[in-house]
Amino acid sequence: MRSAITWMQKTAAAATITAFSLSGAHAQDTKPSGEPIKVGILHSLSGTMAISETTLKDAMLMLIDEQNKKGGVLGRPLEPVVVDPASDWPLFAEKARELISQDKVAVVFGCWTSVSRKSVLPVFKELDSILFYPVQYEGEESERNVFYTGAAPNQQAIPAVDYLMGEGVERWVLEGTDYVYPRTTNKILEQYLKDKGVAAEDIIVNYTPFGFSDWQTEVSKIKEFGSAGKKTAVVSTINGDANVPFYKELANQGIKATDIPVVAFSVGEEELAGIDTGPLVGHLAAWNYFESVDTPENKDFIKKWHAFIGNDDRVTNDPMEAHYIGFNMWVKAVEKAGTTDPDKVIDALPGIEQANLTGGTSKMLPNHHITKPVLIGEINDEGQFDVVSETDDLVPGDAWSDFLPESKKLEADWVDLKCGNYDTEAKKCLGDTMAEKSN
Amino acid sequence: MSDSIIQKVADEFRALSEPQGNARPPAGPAPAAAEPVGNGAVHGEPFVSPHPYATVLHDRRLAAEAQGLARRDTLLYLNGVTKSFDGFKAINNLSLVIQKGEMRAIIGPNGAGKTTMMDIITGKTRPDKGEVFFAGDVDLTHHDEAAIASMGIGRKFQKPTVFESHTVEDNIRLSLAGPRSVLGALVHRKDRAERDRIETILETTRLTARRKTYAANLSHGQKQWLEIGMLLAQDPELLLVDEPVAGMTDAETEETARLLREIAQHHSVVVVEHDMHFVRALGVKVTCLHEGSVLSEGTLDKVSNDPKVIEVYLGR
Amino acid sequence: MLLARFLGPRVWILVAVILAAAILVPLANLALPPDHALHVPSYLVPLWGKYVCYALLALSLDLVWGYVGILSLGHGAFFALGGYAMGMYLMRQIGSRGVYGNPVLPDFMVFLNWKELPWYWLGFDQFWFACLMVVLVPGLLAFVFGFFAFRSRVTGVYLSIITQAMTYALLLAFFRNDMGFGGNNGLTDFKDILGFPIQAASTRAGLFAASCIALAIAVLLVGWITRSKLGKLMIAVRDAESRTRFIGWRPQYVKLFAFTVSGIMAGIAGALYVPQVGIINPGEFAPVNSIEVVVWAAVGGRGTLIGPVIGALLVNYGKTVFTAAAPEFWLFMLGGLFVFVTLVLPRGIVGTIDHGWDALRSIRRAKDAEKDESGGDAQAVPGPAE
Amino acid sequence: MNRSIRWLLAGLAFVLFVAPAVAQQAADPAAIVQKFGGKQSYDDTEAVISELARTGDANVARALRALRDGDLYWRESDEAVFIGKRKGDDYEIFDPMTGEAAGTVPRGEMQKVRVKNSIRNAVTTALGSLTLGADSAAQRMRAAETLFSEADPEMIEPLDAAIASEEDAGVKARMEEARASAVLVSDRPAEEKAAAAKILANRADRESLTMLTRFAGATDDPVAKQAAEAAIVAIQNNIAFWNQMQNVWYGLSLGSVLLLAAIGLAITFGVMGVINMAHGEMVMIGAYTTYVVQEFIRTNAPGLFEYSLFIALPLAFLVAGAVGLVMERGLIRFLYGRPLETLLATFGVSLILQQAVRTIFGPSNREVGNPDFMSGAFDLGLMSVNWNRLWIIVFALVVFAALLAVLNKTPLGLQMRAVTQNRKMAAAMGIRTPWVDAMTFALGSGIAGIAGVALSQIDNVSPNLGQGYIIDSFMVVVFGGVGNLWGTLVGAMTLGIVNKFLEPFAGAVLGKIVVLVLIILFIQKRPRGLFAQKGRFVEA
Repeated sequence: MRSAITWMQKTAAAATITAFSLSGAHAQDTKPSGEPIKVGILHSLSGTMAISETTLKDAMLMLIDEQNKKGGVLGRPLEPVVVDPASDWPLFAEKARELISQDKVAVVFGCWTSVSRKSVLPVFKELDSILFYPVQYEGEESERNVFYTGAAPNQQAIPAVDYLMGEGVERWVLEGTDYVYPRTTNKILEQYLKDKGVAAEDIIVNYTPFGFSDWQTEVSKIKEFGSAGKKTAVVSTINGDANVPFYKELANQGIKATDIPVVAFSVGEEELAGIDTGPLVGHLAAWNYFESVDTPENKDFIKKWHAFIGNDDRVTNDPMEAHYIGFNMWVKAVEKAGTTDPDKVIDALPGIEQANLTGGTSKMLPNHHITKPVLIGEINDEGQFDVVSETDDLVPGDAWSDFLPESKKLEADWVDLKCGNYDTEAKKCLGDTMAEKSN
Repeated sequence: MSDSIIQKVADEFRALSEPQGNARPPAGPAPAAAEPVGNGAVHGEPFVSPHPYATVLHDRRLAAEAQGLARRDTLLYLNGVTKSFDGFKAINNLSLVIQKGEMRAIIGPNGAGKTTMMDIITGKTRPDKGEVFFAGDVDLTHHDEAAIASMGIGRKFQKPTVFESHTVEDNIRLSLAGPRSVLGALVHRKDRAERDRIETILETTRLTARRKTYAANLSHGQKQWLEIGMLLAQDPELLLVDEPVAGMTDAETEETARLLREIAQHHSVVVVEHDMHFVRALGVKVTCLHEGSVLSEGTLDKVSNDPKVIEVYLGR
Repeated sequence: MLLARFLGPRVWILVAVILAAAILVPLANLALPPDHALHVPSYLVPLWGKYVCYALLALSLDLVWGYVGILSLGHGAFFALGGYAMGMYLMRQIGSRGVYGNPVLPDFMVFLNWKELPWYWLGFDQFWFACLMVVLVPGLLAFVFGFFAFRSRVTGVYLSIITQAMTYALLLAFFRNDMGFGGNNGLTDFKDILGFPIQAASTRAGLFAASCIALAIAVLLVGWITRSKLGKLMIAVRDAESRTRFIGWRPQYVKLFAFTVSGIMAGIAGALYVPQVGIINPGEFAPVNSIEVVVWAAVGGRGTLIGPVIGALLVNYGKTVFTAAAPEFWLFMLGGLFVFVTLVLPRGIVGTIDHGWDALRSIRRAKDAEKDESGGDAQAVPGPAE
Repeated sequence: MNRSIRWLLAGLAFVLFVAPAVAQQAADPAAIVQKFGGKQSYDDTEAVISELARTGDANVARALRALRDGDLYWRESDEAVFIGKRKGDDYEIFDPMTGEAAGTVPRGEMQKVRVKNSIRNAVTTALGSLTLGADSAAQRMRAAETLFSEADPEMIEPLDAAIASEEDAGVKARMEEARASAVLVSDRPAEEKAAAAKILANRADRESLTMLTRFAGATDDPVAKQAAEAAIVAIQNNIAFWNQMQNVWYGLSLGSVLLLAAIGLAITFGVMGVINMAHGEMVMIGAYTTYVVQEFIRTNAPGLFEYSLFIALPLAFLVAGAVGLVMERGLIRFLYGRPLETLLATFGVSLILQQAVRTIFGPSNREVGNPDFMSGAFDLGLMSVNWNRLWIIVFALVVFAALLAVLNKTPLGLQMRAVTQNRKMAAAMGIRTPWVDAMTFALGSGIAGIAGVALSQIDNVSPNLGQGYIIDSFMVVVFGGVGNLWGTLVGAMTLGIVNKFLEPFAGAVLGKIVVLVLIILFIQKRPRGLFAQKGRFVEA
């Protein structure tokens, strides 16, 4: 088994080295030496989530490869350890345990769905390791061992709704897949919209199951709701597989973006790769990164990605950028701490800054979320997004939403308060997060 | 399944609305089988009531009484039984009576309805209409296979079906008469009486030497005997034996005939068979079926000389 | 003991091995120093515990499939229900240590704005109640489902497909957040069980031992059932259901008994599984999971006591190894294994060994010109018919 | 919104009354179009559009349309505006006013004039006002529709004028409806409003319902109110009727998808008794074949794209059929008579096929485009019918009929039925049973492949495609009755319609759960499915 792993890695490394020597971009600065630092990659390569997560595994391999070319970390080479949790949530926990205990990785980059994160969370807490989580999520969480490089709801959903309100939208369909991310996001949005004076009858919330493919009834419901005379928009938190049939049905029922725009939080370049975007032009997505963003850093990143993967048609997307930021932050933190010891790295991470690919500088916050710009993009006919709106400043990620009654009073701060869920009213740290660390 | 329920309800309804139809048994359209039963009393006194429903009730009471009389001493009583599959009438208005202690051979060409008749008696198939009574007053159409088997009707199939993954001994043990509760079987203990009983049956069926052999490894004839042994183990009132000598050697056939005669000393037996030599060896009353109903009945000589039978067997 | 003669030496060896594991693995984990050659690292204990739970699940399926011929494609449902019952207890044990500090409501209810605990969560703060439910809920579902299905004489693929429909319907139902079982995320972030911290090595070792003991008891139980007259009746039902009716048995009750016992066993497996893997979510209801259980039993050898246990351990160990060693190719290996087993080892590993052994013996006997050519061990019967 | 109405008004008035006279004196439209050049905000762009609308010059429509479609560019060197068409790494550019070709320019030198939805809306409105007086009746119709939803009292008089001069009856009716919608919110007398309510009642769609409801709530006049309320009831009945029709339609459409997914299984499972867990993967192979065909056409013969599905159909049949053939010869034939073991083996095959596709094509979705005839929808009463759904229903029925014909009318079908009914006898009659088995399995797989072509039009083309259909397919076949094609048809349609009638009440998830429970209960009542095989040899 061990030899099999080494064999795999050798092949992967050989392939990447070939790719890069062909591109001829790099002269090696210093050759890293010594005991390699292992980096765990915990993304599903099979099962339902492989569709999204496989790209992230490749992106991580590229980033590690890059870093090794630049001399590794602390002068030591990085060694990726790839496992396949197969979209099976308990298997995520098992594989995480294996990575940390058996392979002794210094850090893990991985997970996509909330449930996979929830599944590995106790493992990371127990074994005291570090997880970088690159996907936009529902918030309501801040753990000492986890760094959230994806967007919290305030970094994606709320700016998107603000934009649409500016465009004159008065009626809202909150359409989502029935799981925790859409539930929470919609709850936040519903509260937010009501605070902004939208009447209750101008909002409908609707949930469909995973992998839902027969959208006829749902879409005609949206159509009917949108025919009431007020400008209507759909806020979609529909997950992965269900999106393609949803958009196809929208197009087929003749709903154009100019009539009822759909703003999606889970549809990026990778998802659009499976759809003919001609009929979807003008529908929106809110992200913190688009491949179409025109900055030198992004151009460079895309070039390297194409060279690494050996295919110019492969797109980049937001979670890839999140890994890019997260990985570089980790590297900086390790260099700063002078060790890969998780406790020291965790303490070193808040405050680390890293240039993102859209021209700003993201910063790791004490609540283990990062600052990000929020971009609203319209789908164009090339399967890319045209940015139509962008927040002026970077938005700091908020772990506990201010629009949920229970979490309004909570605050996360791992630097001063050493607590992920500090109750600002009762002035104490809730739960056992604190207790566990202090003994 | 629901079909047959609907059918039954419909039949009952029909029985209500036209009482003098099939509810009056031997007076029905197939009196051939009902020779031994007299029912002149019913015909003797026509009853006219001022109220039509009272007439209906009266007729039904008389019919029931007549039936009771007719059935009283019978072991098996079939009257006006009809069963069709997709329009094909496998059994057509069949009436048949087996007396207690009787051994009867049933012959008939292929497709005469012998197996379907067995299915109906054992509860595997429900008749479209007609009556099936066991021991005088038990309506078999209201019971399932297991209940009918427990009442004392045992059946041997045309194609020997034994439990191939079990030993001969276990096959018989599973068939032994006794409680049929699942939890009882879980805590069941083998005892002396059970062993003796199995021993007896093994001897009767000449399988003692093979008691530990898996049924799958038995020869064809041995499987037939094992199945008869399983029948005996149930200790039934009535044994239905379907083609017991099919595929047997002459010697085995002789032996089987002897076995059946032996069994018939303590049980009622119905044997369905093609083999005329075998039927002759049994030496019992014979019923010939044709196209789902009784064609002829009597001694083998009488039946085989019946012109109708000759026509059916030779005429086509 | 009566059972000793009854079950044959092989089963006792299996039970002894399981019980030895129940004692030795925790000892090797807790008592030996980490650098000792025989030390079992802490991360392996829950992993092996998981395998043991799967073995119990496979054994429960074998009881209905191998011995009664009911191919259930929905056994994952019983497993998951048992798991949820245990998960609900573990959730209640979190108490005010959840992120919102609510002493009664689990976190997911708090952020979905539930104001009070739904009635079906009441009582789960008591361990005994949860244990009762672990047995009762899957058992009751199996009983009710089985009662109707077997009474109506639903057999063969029809039965398989409706068991699949059952688990699929439950999957969809548990996905719904409105059900109050945590939706897709399920139940997780458990803190302690019976007052012991769930992540402590000693608790893990205890759970592992408990799983082993449960498995050993289950092996004995299934052994006892299948060697009893009822067991012979089960095989009779499997091979010639209608024949059993004509000798007066009611096969539907035989099936119902096996199905219910099996459902309860699966539920217990699920209950032991949850604290060891730390999460229960609707994914466990997925039809594919149930099909995998069938595969374990088939690989090991159905209709035997040892086969499903070995099959579950082997396939899952292989999955652990290959998802790490060959993450891109392990599905080819797994798929290939299934094809290989059905083609080359239709009786499964144990069944094939038995069969070979049996054939050998009958050849020897034939040489001795012995008339009685049968074998003694009831496991070595000719392959189960469908 | 309001602003755009005002331009529209201005534009409309201009076109109707003034434009012919003053067009020559207005600012040069070509010069205004050039104002799109250079970096500018969306507001700037919008201002230019309204300026163009005010010119009333129909020649600017070309530039506006290009703008809406995202084809308007400006040159970085001199900020000159052109219409661009992508050609490899260059743009072919055209004059925005005349459409004359103006050469090719490298991509890097051109900048797109940025648009967003509000800009597209502004362009549409401007184009509407510019074209209301146009000769095309369709364009006038569109303008009337726009006015209908705007419902602005100030439009009553211009509409009166337009109605007076309109000759096309259809357009005239639309204009009258637009006028009625405006009257309802105006301060006109009650009788006129009552009359307007009647016009809207005749239109009888959801939009008019909304308007009438709002009007009935606001008006004080009893007569008008009564008229409105009567109209509301009538419209509601009409809508309720069409909602039922819509449900039936959706149900048929879902049923046809289920039928397509299940029909191959009805052969491999229903007729041959193979519990084919790899059936979904056959569907997936069909979908991927479509993808490959379309990719090939895109690069080699773009003109054939409209026919890509027809080209893909036979290929998908052959590819999936070939895979099925290999499966049967290499695996299934060793397992006849052991149906439950085919489940394990084919499950293994399905894992292998999935991973193989993932390895070859990558894990993400592949794009399969809809040809034009499969896109869009038409209205039937208040019900909208999608062309692709319609074609899929037709296609499913055609496949069903063809399969039925193959089974009942061809020698292969005869042999198939013979082999499934009595293998030994068929062999004794000289039928090569292994060959028939192989062909039957290949046929079933091939049909699944064909289904994949159709499903690629409405669903993801990903390695998980098959997984989504396998359970439903088995439900359909078992519900309908194994071994009976008609059962599969009726089963699929029943499940589809029941599902769609439940969905509006119970929601998508609960609806599906209810359907599953109903199937379980139904099997209790009829343990052999809807169209059970009957006869005395069927074991009870």
